[in-house]
Amino acid sequence: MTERTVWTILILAMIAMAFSRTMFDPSQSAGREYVKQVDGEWVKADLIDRNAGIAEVSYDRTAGLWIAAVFTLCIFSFMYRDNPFYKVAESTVVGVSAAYYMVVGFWSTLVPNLFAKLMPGVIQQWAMPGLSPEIEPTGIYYIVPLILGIMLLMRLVPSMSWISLWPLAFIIGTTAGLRMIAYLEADFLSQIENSFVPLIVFTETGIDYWQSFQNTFMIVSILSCLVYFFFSIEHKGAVAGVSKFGIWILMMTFGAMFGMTVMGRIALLAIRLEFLFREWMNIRPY
Amino acid sequence: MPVISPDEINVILATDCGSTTTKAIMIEKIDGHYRQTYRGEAPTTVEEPAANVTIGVANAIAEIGELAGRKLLDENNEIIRPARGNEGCDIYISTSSAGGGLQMLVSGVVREMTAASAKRAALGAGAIVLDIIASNDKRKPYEQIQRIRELRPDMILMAGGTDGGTEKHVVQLAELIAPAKPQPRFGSEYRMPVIFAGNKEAWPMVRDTFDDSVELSQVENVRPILDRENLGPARDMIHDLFLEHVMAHAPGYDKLIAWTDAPIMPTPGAVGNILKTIAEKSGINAVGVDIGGATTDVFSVFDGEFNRTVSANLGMSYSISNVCAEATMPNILRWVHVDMDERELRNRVKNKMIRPTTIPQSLEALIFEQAVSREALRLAYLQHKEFATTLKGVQQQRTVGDLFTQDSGGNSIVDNMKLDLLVASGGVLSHAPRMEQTAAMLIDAFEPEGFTRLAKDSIFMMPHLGVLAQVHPQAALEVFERDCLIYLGTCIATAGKPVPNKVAFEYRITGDITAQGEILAGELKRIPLAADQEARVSITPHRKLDAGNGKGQSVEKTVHGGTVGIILDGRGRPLLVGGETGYSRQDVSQWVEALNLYENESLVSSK
Amino acid sequence: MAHAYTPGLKVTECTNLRVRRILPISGSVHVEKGQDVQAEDVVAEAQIPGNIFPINLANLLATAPAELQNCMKKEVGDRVEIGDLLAESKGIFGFFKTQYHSKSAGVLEAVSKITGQVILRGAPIPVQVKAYVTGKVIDIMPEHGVVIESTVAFIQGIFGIGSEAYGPIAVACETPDEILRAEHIKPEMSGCVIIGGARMTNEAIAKAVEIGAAAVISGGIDDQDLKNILGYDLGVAITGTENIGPSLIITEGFGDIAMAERTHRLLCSHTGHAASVNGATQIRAGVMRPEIVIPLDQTHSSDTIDEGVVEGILEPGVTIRLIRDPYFGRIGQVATLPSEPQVLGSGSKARVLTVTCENGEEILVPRANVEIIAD
Amino acid sequence: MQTSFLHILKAIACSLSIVLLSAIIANGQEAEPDQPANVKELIIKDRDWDNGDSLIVTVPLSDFYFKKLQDLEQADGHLLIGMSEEYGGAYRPVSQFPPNDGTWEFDEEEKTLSGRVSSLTRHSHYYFRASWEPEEGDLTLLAESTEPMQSKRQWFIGEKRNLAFVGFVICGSVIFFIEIAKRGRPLKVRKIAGLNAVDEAVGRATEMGRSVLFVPGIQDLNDIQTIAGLNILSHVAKTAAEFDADVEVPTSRALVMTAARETLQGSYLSAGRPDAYNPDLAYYVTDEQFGYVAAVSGSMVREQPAACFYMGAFYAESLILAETGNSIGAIQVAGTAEPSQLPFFVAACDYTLIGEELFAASAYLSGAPEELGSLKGQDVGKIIVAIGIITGCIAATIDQPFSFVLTFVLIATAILLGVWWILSRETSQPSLHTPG
Repeated sequence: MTERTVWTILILAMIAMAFSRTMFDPSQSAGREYVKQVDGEWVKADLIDRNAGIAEVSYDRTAGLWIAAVFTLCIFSFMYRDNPFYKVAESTVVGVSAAYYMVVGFWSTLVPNLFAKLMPGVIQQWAMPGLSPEIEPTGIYYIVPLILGIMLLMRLVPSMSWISLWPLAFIIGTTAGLRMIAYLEADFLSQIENSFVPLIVFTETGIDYWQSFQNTFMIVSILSCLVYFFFSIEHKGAVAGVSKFGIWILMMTFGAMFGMTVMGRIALLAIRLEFLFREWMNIRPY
Repeated sequence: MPVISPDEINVILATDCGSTTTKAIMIEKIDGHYRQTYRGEAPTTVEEPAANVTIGVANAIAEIGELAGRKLLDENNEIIRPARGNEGCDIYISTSSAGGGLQMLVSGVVREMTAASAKRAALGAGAIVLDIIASNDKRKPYEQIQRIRELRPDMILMAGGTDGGTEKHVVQLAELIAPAKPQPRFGSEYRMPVIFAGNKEAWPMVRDTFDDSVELSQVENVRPILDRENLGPARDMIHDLFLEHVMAHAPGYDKLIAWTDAPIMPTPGAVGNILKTIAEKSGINAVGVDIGGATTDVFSVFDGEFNRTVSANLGMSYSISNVCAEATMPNILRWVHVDMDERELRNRVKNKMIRPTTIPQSLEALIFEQAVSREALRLAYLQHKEFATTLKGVQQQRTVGDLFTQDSGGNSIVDNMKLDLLVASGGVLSHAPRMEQTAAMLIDAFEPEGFTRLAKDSIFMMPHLGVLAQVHPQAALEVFERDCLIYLGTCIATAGKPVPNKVAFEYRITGDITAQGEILAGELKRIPLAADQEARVSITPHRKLDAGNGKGQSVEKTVHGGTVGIILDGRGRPLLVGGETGYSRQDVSQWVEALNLYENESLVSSK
Repeated sequence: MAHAYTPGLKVTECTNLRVRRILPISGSVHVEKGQDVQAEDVVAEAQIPGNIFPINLANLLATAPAELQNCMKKEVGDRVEIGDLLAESKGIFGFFKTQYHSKSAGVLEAVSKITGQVILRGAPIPVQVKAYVTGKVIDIMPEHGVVIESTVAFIQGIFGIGSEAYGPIAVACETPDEILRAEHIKPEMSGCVIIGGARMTNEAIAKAVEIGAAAVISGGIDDQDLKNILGYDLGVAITGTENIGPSLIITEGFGDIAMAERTHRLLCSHTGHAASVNGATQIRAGVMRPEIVIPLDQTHSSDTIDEGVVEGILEPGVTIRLIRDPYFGRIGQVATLPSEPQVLGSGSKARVLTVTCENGEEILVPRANVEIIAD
Repeated sequence: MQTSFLHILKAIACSLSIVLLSAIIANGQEAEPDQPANVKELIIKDRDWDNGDSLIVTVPLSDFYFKKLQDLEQADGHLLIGMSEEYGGAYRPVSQFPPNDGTWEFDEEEKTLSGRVSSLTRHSHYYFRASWEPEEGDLTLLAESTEPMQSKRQWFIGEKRNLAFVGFVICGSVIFFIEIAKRGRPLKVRKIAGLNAVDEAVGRATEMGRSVLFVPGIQDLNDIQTIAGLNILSHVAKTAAEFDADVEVPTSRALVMTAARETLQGSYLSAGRPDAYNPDLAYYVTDEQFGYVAAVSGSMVREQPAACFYMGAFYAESLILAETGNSIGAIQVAGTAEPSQLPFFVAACDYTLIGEELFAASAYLSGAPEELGSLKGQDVGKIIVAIGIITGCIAATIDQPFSFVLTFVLIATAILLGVWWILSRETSQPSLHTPG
């Protein structure tokens, strides 16, 4: 009961603050989006444009700004715990994005890559005016993906759902095949080649000890990590020692990566906060 | 039952009604200490024609009475109480495993989790677990139902789900058990007791699933959360129901219950009880084994954690054939240092199975029987180790550093290196003609590491003392230490594979005896040290071997003697005998000689 | 102590045998007190509740268990046949309904709201109890069974496999020390209780299975042969449920051992008579030995025994069999019973007795290793 | 799972044969008779063993130019190859000599210089001209082709023979080990820490009456990690089916959902509980990365699964998922080959399969000969990598050709292996014999 009261007050206070900020922002830019017209297109206007008097408030963009801000706050509320605000934001994001991807999938994949190849005439009239209505000589091959696609949809018919296994198998099989070559080439051979370094680096003045150590250390690390991922031998005796060294190398790598990624995440957070403070509420420390 | 203050108890009478014999002992207070004084034995009379267990009890007590010259029974064959002069006793207690003991069916959701907890509860209470019904036991529901129907347990323990956990599975199990309408073993005179020790929130639904044909009761969950086990309430309930229902319907038990001053306990439960008490009082880790004709019980207390397993078909008479089938003949014969004909032996084993009461007459038969017992004990201990584990299903708290030692739960808590006391009981161990044989069987089967004291239960009075510990712990402890155990000595062994022909460890003994020397890999040496003697032993193992302080680190400890003395074991652990990589028959012969196991020279040398 | 209890196997020419024929669960008894019954008459019958088929209908229909009740097309207690519509989901707007047709027949016993499980119980399984021996019903336990008394020749074996069997006695081996081989078994012995002599061979058993004998009785069997017949190494002596064809009974033990002279003589004297045989053995507490029961024509006045363990008293002069190596299988008379325990070859101390063997030799054996041949 | 994979295998076989057939037909159409060049100046040949994008141009040279070009010090200009789509059209320079980019060769006897012209389009007609371009002054036409020339594609690209060799060795050893495994020879795979936790995690979920969450990554089915994840799903689901626990599989790709359902059904079937399979448990959320994460972590907080598995390709969502899982007290097992995400899983999960362990895991779990064999085959690949790296480093150190050092390394390895084998035969005997 008390908790609820506290939260109600807090939320009301936040709403009040947001509105008051919007109302009484001296620069009149908090909680609003300004636009100007350039070559018949509406684009975002900045302070200079406003001072020049060519900008005006865009109500739909302002609504967008508020939605973005409110959803950002809703998602942040998850830090406290799961709550209806989060659920609303979550469901919206999921629903909108799922629908969005469906539409994108239809317009950017199905239409240009399948229908446009198979029946360019129809598509030209209907969706893609720039398209040549002549069917390409290879266009007819696109009947194969169409058939596979239809087979995949057979899943919806319970009695014929087994048909969908075939295209699925085709996808998995071709992917595996294609990937294997790419993998062998990019990860396998080129990676091996890249680790061809002289273990002892001779220079004109003698041996470059530091570089030699670096190279040797790198090669030893690579080989010991390789031993860790060698599955045929139980980690016992000497193998255990080598793989342990490999583990340490992995751990060091992980540590470095952890740090790097955390930095990246903090940057993401900063961007979000920047959006809230600057773009939405126009709060600037300077 | 009359309440007597413990100080006034001078004469204690205890019986253990086994499936074939009823053993009675008398404990008297002599010079302020409790000592076991007389014992008697008589055939158990649960079955026809007598069909009254008290007759056998009275016979056994009468035997004591004759020996002690004390009148214990009155004209009606009732025990005279309290003791007055040369008559009667102060308290009478009893255990029972007659009629096959307490046989239970347990159920739980996940075999390795709640079902294992339920099994532990049942075994700890002294029951034989006939089967475990679990959601993941890979049997189809109808097979499970079939199984429930076939078995005729005395009692059913249902567990499953943490408190607030799964209800579906628990109710599903109830839905299997209820329609199967399990029949109790002792006829249909009473309703099958079913204990529910699972998710308390599922209880109302479980209760609705069963009808009046069973006696349903609820206790606290054996696994309230996955990270903790709570077996006490379930064990107590099993004991209560054992008395109330199962025992009360066995012939003559109503009378026996009335006689006793403490609740009758199932024999194995009582043994576990005394072992637990001893381990707690002395702060040691102990393993006890009771090898019987049909089953082998292993009890262990490690760091206060008590576990018991019953290896149902590992025994020396009824189950001897099964031991041979499970261990296989070559594995048994690897312990035999003389030539024997395998086909002949197979028939002998079967003959022992169909005539379980016979005893080995020739030395050859004894050697073979002791070889079988090594395998039976080894297999039983293996089962015990697999069962006595840490809890499974516990969330692991890890740091990044733990990544590469990703252990899962369910590791055995049995650690031979930490074992302090190994107690043997059961015919083949207790009645071995030489104590050295008992010690050798224990060491070969259990492979103790580090310093381990070996003992045997002189006349199998651990059950009696287990019940006594409930009413008079002090008396139980005194008798246990003075009369119950016969100390064989101390085994000192190193863990790890010794390098052939190299020294396994060096030893230096000071104290009541002094000695020093080296033990070679694969060597076994006995140094006599009497039961009342003590010695300080210092061991420096080879750099690849571990005597308790890590590889190559020396260990020094005070050891107690016994009828055998100190056994220095340089054979390494695990002990590999037979096959192509293990020790050869020649090595086994050397061990036999080193420990002077068998007298007959002609047999020893006829390899 | 001049005597001791030892186990012994009953081999009796004539005795009054009482057998209790009990149903596993309560049912109906078909005979009346005093009625004469034949061995294969059904004396009592019960219906064991049928097998249970649990079906997780909630999952199959993709509905919540709580809603399952509304989807059921059959009520609890209804009869369900294979292919019957058991339940149908509500679907959406009346479309996309999922149906479940029963794959087993039975009576709908329960519908669970918690687990979504539906339990079908199949048809009851009838259990019949036969009279086992030809004789007279002397007692009725209503709904549970009967006690039948009969005057019989009664022979206990030491070990057997297989369950109850009936058939006339046919002698294959004329002497007790003749090994039972395949050639001893003739096609006309089909359905008979075949009496062998010493060890029964693997081939002989195979032949007996082939011709369809009711039972084979002989002195011993080799462990390896038993393993071959069963297909596994028998671990625990609890038998009776094997299904190899004929029931097998050995009267003496494992290995090459002749059937006791007396047993063989007794069995041969009843050639052609109908016998009831039970191979079920249980060597545990509540011991059960295999037995051969041959009902006799006229009522003899003799001791009444119940089925079960027989105990005898060991006294000098009693005929015993040695049941442990190194003298396994020998027969002799108790000579003396020294009261003090003595040290055996193995080094153990045990109570012993001396035995005068049939060849006159006198040997010392532990009392535990002898068996009274009762008469 | 087994059956569905058989189907898939069959399907692959059929699809491949269809593709091959159509390729053969297509190839047959494009093969046209060779037009012999009647003008002798330039000899143009199709380059063998290529993808159909290059031709070999052989320029017959006069002694003057031949000498000039042979002696690079003296050369005061270039040999320029021009190319045009029509005869006498606009020839654009496509190649020149010197410098020699490694494709130019002299023929002393014929007095010719051959060079390669690449990046051509198949089916197009090309005309060539070879001219001398002095450093100053105009071009001198040395030779030209008068007949159009087309480049053709061969079945194999010769340059990739190394790749083919490695591919054949690895695939061959995979097949070899699969065959060995199928014959019943036990193949040992080392214990993979954390995998034994599957039973424990699923058991925990069962006992606590909660579900098991399985996230197969956020990539589509064309990512090999997703497939490995689904393989592990089949084992997790089988365990769950045996325990009768629910496995929830939210996916971020429609195809993955389909495959996950297929996998689940197969697992429930092989666990003997087809009636417990509920297709609704594998569902599609959204393709949007963070939308997906929001939905999954939301449902985690609400439904509190007791066990969470993350097996597949993960990116920024790894920490969010793993932390949410940790906060609700679930046993978590993760596995990914994305190096950047491993640290987060390591930090927040109970057990983590690192990199290739993810792929090894499914083989280890199933013990199926196909998977074990392929794991063993991959180990052969790792040996090749190790030998290759060692050889390469030695070659780089002593500055000798790779193949030369390789010979020595291989011989040394063979000798060492042989010695080890002989020694191990003498000292070690078969392990303790336990018949029966």
